[in-house]
Amino acid sequence: MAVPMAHQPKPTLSIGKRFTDNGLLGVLAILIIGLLGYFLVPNNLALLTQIVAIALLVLSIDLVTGYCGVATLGHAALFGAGAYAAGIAAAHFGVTEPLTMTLIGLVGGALAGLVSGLVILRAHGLAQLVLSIAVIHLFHEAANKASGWTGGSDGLSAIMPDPIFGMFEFDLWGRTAYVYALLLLAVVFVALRLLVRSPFGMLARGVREDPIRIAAMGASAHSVVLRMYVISGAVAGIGGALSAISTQVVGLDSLSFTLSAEALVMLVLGGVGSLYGALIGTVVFMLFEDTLSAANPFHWLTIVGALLIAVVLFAPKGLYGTGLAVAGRLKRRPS
Amino acid sequence: ETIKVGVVGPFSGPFALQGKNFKAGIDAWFALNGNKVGGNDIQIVYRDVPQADPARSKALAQELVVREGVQYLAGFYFTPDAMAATALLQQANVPMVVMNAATSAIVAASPQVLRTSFTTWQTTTPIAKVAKDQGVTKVITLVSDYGPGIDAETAFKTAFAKEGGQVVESVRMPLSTNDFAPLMQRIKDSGAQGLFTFLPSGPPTLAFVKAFNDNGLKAAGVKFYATGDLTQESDLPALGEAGLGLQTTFHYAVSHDSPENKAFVAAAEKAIGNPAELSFPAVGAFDGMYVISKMIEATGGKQDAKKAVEAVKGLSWISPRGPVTIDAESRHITENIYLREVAKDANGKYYNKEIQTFEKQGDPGLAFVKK
Amino acid sequence: MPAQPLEVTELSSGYGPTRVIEDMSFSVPAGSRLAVLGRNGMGKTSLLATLAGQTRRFGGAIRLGGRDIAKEPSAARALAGLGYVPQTRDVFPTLTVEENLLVGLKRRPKTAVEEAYAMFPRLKERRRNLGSQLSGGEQQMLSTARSILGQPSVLLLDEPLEGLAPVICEELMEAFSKLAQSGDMTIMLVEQRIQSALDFADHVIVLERGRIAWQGKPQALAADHAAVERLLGVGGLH
Amino acid sequence: MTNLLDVQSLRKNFGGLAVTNNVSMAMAPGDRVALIGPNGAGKTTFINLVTGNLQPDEGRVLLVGEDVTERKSAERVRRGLVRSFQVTRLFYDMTPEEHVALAVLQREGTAGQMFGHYARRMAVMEEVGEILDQLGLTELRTLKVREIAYGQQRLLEIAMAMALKPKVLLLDEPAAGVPQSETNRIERALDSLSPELAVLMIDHDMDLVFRFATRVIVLAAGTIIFDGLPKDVTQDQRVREAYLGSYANAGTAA
Amino acid sequence: MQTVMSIAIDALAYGMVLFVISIGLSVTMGLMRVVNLAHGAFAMIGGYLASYAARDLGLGYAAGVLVAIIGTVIIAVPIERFLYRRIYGAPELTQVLMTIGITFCVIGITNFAFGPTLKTIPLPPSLQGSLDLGFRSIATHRIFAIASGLVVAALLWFLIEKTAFGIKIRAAVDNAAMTAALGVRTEIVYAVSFAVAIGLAALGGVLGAELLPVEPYYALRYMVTFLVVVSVGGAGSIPGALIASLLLGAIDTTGRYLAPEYGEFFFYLAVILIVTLFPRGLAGRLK
Ligand SMILES: Nc1ncnc2c1ncn2[C@@H]1O[C@H](COP(=O)(O)OP(=O)(O)OP(=O)(O)O)[C@@H](O)[C@H]1O
Ligand SMILES: Nc1ncnc2c1ncn2[C@@H]1O[C@H](COP(=O)(O)OP(=O)(O)OP(=O)(O)O)[C@@H](O)[C@H]1O
Ligand SMILES: [Mg+2]
Ligand SMILES: [Mg+2]
Repeated sequence: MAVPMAHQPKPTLSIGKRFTDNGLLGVLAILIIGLLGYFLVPNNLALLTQIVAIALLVLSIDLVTGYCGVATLGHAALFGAGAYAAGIAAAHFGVTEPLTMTLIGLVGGALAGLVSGLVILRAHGLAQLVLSIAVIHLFHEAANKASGWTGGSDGLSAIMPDPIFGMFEFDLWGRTAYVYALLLLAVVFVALRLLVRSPFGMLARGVREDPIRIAAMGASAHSVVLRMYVISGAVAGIGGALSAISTQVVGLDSLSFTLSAEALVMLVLGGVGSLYGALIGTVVFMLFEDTLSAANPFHWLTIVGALLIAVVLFAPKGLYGTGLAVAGRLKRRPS
Repeated sequence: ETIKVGVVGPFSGPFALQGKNFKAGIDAWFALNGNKVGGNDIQIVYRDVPQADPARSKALAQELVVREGVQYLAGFYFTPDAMAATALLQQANVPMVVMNAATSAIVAASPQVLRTSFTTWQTTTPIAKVAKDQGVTKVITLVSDYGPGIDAETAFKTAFAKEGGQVVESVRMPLSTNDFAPLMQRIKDSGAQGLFTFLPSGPPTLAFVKAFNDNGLKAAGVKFYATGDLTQESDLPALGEAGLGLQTTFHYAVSHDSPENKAFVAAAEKAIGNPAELSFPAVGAFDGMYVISKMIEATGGKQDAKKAVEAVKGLSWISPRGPVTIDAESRHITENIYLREVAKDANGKYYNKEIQTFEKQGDPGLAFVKK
Repeated sequence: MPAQPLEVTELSSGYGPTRVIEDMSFSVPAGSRLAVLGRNGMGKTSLLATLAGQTRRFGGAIRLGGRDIAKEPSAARALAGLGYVPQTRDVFPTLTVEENLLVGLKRRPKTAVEEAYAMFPRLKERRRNLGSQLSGGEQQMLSTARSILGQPSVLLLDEPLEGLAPVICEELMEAFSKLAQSGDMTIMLVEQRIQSALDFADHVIVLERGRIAWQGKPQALAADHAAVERLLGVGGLH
Repeated sequence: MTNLLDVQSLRKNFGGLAVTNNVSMAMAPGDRVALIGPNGAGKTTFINLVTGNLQPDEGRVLLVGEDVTERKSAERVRRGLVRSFQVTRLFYDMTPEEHVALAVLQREGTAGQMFGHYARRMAVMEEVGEILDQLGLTELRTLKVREIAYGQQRLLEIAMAMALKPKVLLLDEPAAGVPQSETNRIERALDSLSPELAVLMIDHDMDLVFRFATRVIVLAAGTIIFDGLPKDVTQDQRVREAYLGSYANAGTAA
Repeated sequence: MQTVMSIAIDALAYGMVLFVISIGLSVTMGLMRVVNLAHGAFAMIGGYLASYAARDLGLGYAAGVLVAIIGTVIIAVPIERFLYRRIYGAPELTQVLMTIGITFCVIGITNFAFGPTLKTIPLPPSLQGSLDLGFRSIATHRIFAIASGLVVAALLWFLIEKTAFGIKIRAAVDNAAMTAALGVRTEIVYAVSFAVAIGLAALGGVLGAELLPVEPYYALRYMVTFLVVVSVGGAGSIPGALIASLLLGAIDTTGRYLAPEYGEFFFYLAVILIVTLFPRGLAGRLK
């Protein structure tokens, strides 16, 4: 295509193109797969809801790791902050309206994102990883100490969310929670699709590849990443709040290094730097783990380990990234 | 008909040993009593929560109830995991038998909860008396900085004050502590005659005891008191000589001398494979199965949580650990607490030797549960 | 007749699934100086990288002193006598200048680095600097010196003059000529400064889209204005 | 009239090495300056000091009369001081089109926008197309940068600088690695920029330098040894010895 | 004063143990640029082998150490050949995925084969007991760990900074393709460095076993500690790792003494402070 763009007719995009571009296709996929899940495993909606909550955490890691190149093993701090914010609001202040709780989780997560962003962005590479570890431990320890508010290591219970819109109760089967979770995920997904394709998203990718180059263009890499951290905190916070609402407890594990590391593993498994990768990674990892640990609660860890190794060997770009590459190759072949 | 029992516990990860003991206790019960109760087969469905993770515990409990259709929930090594699942019980019409988690408040969380293990308050309180009886009046407490540790600290302080002793200092140690040498220095500086400690069983206890010996505190005659978590049987070979003489109070020692226990240990050792791995969660699980079998009997296999729980309130029997009763009011187990000392038997095997019995101990911690 | 130092037959290579070098054949006699020219992105770098074993080869043979090295890994080719100075210089950033040179020594004694210092006194001054702290030209000198220290029988140079001061360029070209004329080394040079390349070379190939579009003597190319215009996009040579 | 750029007594030492030794210079609107000198003379370091990628030990940098010595490099860029890199610094997973679009958006101040796609903005796309066209990169606009040849990456480096519409442009060896056939593109691109713009160019290609520059500064061992007209520089004995070599004899100064 | 001295000695002893255990990781992470989260797994394998040789076979401590090092390296060879070789130069996160996978497998297999109980490595009589320093006593095995740490540090430093092999491995890490193009067989260089790193891991696992007892979950339990030591020191720098170990040991020890309940805060705040002041690690190589 040698003709410069300027000579082309107005770059209006066809409806189909717009559709895929804005991630509407993705949303449709989320909803369809989600509903399939509802009908295929109606008896395990609690797990599916938990998957959605963790998926939000993984998406939020993707924002900073995949799009900005920040190494972090402390992202559960943002998730846990959201969970505790929502949980404390419900248990201590009687704010039990689910939408409000979600909003409080969002704000809590965003604040935690701001705080950890300010700390973590003081270094790069390995040192940054260590800062993120320090942050998660500090958050964890703080929550452990403030047991009056958080229940400490016994967990924060007595979270009793109201029915959504006063109509849909959170029941034993977890139907309400699951539908709510799916809708939240769909909304967040659309917002993030817009975000990563926006000029800001492009700037963030630039920061990931070369912050000095970004500075030479007159933009501040630090401020870009910090903003992304806050957004990421909001997303993780929604996930945390969702977890608090659906399980009605918040434990210290939601602020743990283990959760951070596990979520990162899910992201890499799916494929870093793409929202679909984050979702696929979470779903595959958690379903795999759940099935295996139910089949053999004693030795499933070995198989999960083998899965991770196999993914690196056979799908080095993650499941989604490698899937795309293979699809691309197949498409190219016939021509 | 088959009655399913869902057991949630740590079967992999850092606490896999304790989960393995759950399973050994349950298997032992089946080996001794068969898996039929009044024409109903009992089937166990295991679910793994490797580390305290209430969200996962709750999701699994829910799955057990809704998908697997279990009539009983049991297991629960960690308090938050148990707490998380209590919220389901009423709607699910399922009783829950806690086989380990040791925070007093759990039984208060739902009228459908029973416990066949112990609470930290219960195992801690007697040792304060032991200390006083041995003429120790100044004690420093060192506990791991998390729920059970804090329970132990409060329990000890309360009991020791009642005995007229003085806790000169209370130290809370982060769970991640690897090197206890600086804390030994603190003990020295505190001028206490004895120390009371609570640590989760496993690697830290080993490092703690070694530091105690290596830093000359044992030689200096500082008395060492702890709950039995610190000298659980599976850790004794690793502690080796360093553990000799340690005094702890607990509800169960594998060495307990009774025909019931002999039978239990024989079955449980077989179930667990390596006898050295047998430890206290097994007995909690074993007795838990006893209580569940009684509940099944009472309901004739029908799902009726209220009736089932009602039926075992006040139930007494001889457990491998000694005589026990399910307290009708609190639904927690009343049991003997023993003072034990680590000793070496004729074959060179280390064991907890029971030297004193505190009979029919309830849970003093219940009085402190916030309502 | 002794085997040619470098003989390439029907070579094709590329990146991933894409082919960049197509069906290329040529040979270089001992002690000769071959210049490879071509416009941007025509595959000059790719050709050299393929010879050095750094790209994916699809087919064809590469004979070094008669032996086919096409299937051997990069290190084996280097040990067989192939030297490579990449366009991006590839100085080791965390090694000092001296350490950079030591890596290139292959099995020679450490004292041989003095040869490099004699060639580029500037490097001696900066011997304790890290590679990442060198100026662009210094990096270029280091990369070249490092390869020459390995005493290759065939030296592949990808734009070795880029970023060097005019005086240094002259000296370097002279040094290369001497090395080639002494018969110890055969040189294959990619260069953007067409005039310098033609002054230096005794044989020229011009690439276009991964194929050889012209080959012959430098004087012939200078005379063939049409070819120069078409293949190199330059009006005329002085 | 104020100078666009005014550099006063800059000093920088690396360890014991005085890389920039009391360097002062100024540029007025429309200046076309070539900075030449032997390898390792401190040219790149000088640019780094001016742009704020390095902090000077001493001295000041004034941009349109304002002291920016303490300002971060990004702030200097926003005030119109733009550079290109000697060793290309590009985003290897992004396309040339995205590079230039990002620069244009950044200049407009809308690079932080969190919605919408640049390709939907006519004005931006038009400008991007023009710049890419000017540097002959149109065909490559949707390839990943890691897949394009080095010489083309160099051109993209310049495209980005142009898209920022600077007041002062510092080019560090823009033509290195660019084939002769393409260097004239760079020249034409530079010609198309505002005549008010001051450009400082480092290059070792003397033909280009003499075609481009209206003034030549020679730096050696961190000190300015010559600052004057191109035609005079080939006559300077020190410059001939230290730098030009036989080029001076060829007398090709345009 | 006595207390201060006493704490200083505890800090030194703890710091050196940290050093011995972490230094192998500094080699893989800094020199080979592999984020090797399976470091603890190899240390643990060393511990198990030593325990098996010294306790179950009754071969004694010295033989146990040797068996641990050699055995672990032998186990690691095929793992390097078939797994690690695939991730040299891969993005860090891919390396994380692979090495976590290896760790999970090792944990699972150990749990299955040896059971979940603690394993000990019986000390020889000469290392048992403690040495009286007058104002306090210190365990003899800690003095041994301190000495071994210093010897390891010196040897390793020499190997990396002063030998031709050291230069080759650093070059290979900077740019493997270019190093190969200069005639260096990078696979061999990598395999040897990996073996050295694994040998060090095994040694650390054995020497540190008194403090960090060997059990299946060892592989993950101390991962964060190792990571922090290596990164604060600056990956790949032997002096850096040494200083970092001693410094972190000192901070941890004083924190635990002065305010145990805030020990965690103390420690991680200090880490944040150090990292902010030295973003490349105390003596990190330039990126
Ligand atoms: N890593 C890569 N992946 C895919 N394609 C590549 C890669 N590197 C180069 N190419 C393509 O191969 C072709 C030849 O590139 P090459 O670098 O060999 O050109 P060149 O002649 O050396 O150009 P220059 O004069 O700019 O250095 C180009 O079209 C380029 O786009
Ligand atoms: N960080 C640093 N530490 C030590 N010395 C350095 C550092 N950066 C640059 N130098 C040295 O400073 C001198 C000047 O470098 P600079 O890059 O400015 O040279 P230059 O004039 O641009 O040369 P060239 O034409 O080769 O690009 C060089 O000798 C270089 O080795
Ligand atoms: Mg090239
Ligand atoms: Mg320069």
